[in-house]
Amino acid sequence: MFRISGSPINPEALKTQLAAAGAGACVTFEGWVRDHNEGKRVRRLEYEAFVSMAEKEGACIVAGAREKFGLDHALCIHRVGTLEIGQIAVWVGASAPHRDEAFAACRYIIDEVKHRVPIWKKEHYIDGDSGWVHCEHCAQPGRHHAAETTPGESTAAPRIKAAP
Amino acid sequence: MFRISGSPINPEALKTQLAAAGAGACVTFEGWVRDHNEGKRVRRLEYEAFVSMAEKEGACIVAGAREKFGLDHALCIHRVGTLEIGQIAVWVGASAPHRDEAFAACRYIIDEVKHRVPIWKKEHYIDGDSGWVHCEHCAQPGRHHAAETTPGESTAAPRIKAAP
Amino acid sequence: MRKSSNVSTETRNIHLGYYAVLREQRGLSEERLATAAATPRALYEELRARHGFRLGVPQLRVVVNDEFGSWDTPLQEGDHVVFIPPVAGG
Amino acid sequence: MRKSSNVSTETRNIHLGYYAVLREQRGLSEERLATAAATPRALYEELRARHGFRLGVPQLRVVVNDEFGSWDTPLQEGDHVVFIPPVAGG
Repeated sequence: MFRISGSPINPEALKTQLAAAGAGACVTFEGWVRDHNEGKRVRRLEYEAFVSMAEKEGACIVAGAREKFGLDHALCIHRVGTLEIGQIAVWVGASAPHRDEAFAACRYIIDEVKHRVPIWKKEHYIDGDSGWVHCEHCAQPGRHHAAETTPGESTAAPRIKAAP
Repeated sequence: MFRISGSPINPEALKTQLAAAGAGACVTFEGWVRDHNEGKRVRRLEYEAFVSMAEKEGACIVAGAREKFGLDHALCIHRVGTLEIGQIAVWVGASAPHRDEAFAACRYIIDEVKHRVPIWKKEHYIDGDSGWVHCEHCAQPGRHHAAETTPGESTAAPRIKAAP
Repeated sequence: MRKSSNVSTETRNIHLGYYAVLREQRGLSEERLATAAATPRALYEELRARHGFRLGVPQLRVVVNDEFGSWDTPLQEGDHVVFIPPVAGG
Repeated sequence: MRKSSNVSTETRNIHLGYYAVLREQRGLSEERLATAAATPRALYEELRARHGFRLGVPQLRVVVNDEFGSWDTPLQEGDHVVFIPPVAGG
């Protein structure tokens, strides 16, 4: 199951949905809003989603992971809206009989979500600047790219100067 | 930080200890008591630890992981005592600026804990049988072994027949 | 099947959705547009020329009626089209 | 430094701790023992012969005074010794 959420993510409530008597391992990933990126100090993030497509693509990724890794359960929730430092932007959880599969599936889901699901984030910096975070590779269907934007890639991102 | 606990593990309380303004990723692993192992139906598990050594070895693993992976925080708590199906036997959490390190560290910690920390588990089966779970490889210092016991290995485990 | 010589002169009403940097550069989230563009590629180039979008086709994907589509599939009357800038969830 | 010919005839008081399968096979968690065994290896073989432990030295590690130790380091009066069966946390 994959869902876009406009309200704060509640990890404990989500994790109870992963319970299964046959599951021996549960791995979760949380993406937190960090106070810096590529050397710039971040004040907050804004997430925007093309909700119908995001939920369709996300559901496909999660169902694919369940099948591929033989999971008991898997879930992913992604926030939209304005998030402050320390808030949870995305939560992924996977339960499986053994930990190999739970780790691999959790990693697979967050990687695929970051690459394929139509969600965008805009960083607002302490200095008043802001910018959409992306890398050009992401736009190529089926192509994988580095886990995080790199300085070289980020120069392609349009920077919108905030009003003084 | 590593700790042996005789009482139930509270993941949410632990996870708050991983918070850091510079952390963008948090990965947790929970080991759950599973209702089966190697084709046998499990009723419950008993965990036993050599507490002073376990906490010393565990602290060494967690501190090593923090250093090795550049983590913001890392924690591991392991239960002892009798656990029922679905209960949390071990909890690992790691926070880091990026997810590569958080995933790798969380996996590293649970692998090392399973290999090196003096904790033992005894499975009690539905059929009344019971047995200590281990594999011979674990006894070799510095040697790694498969994530889970395998049927071939388990035959080395003494089986103690329960009183009728 | 329509001949392409005809397609290029027809006008279709297309529903456009904009997200992220394209939404900001366009200044709105959605619009209806009558266009002679026969394909998503032609439509994007038309919009790019008009609004100064900085992203090029190789950096985008296109969604037509809630399915990822190809740039050269003919557009149909009433299609809902969204150009997808590079994503960055998580 | 003691000569090994002397070591083998000395008797030391050793504090032993037992865990898991060894605890069950011994039937207790700890004991004090006066032994002529000069090393952890000799001590384990003595205990194994007496109690029928099924695990052999290659399957065990030894802890002396809360440090992983070597099997052939001479034991000292009052040492706390624990033989560590193969572990299985998690």
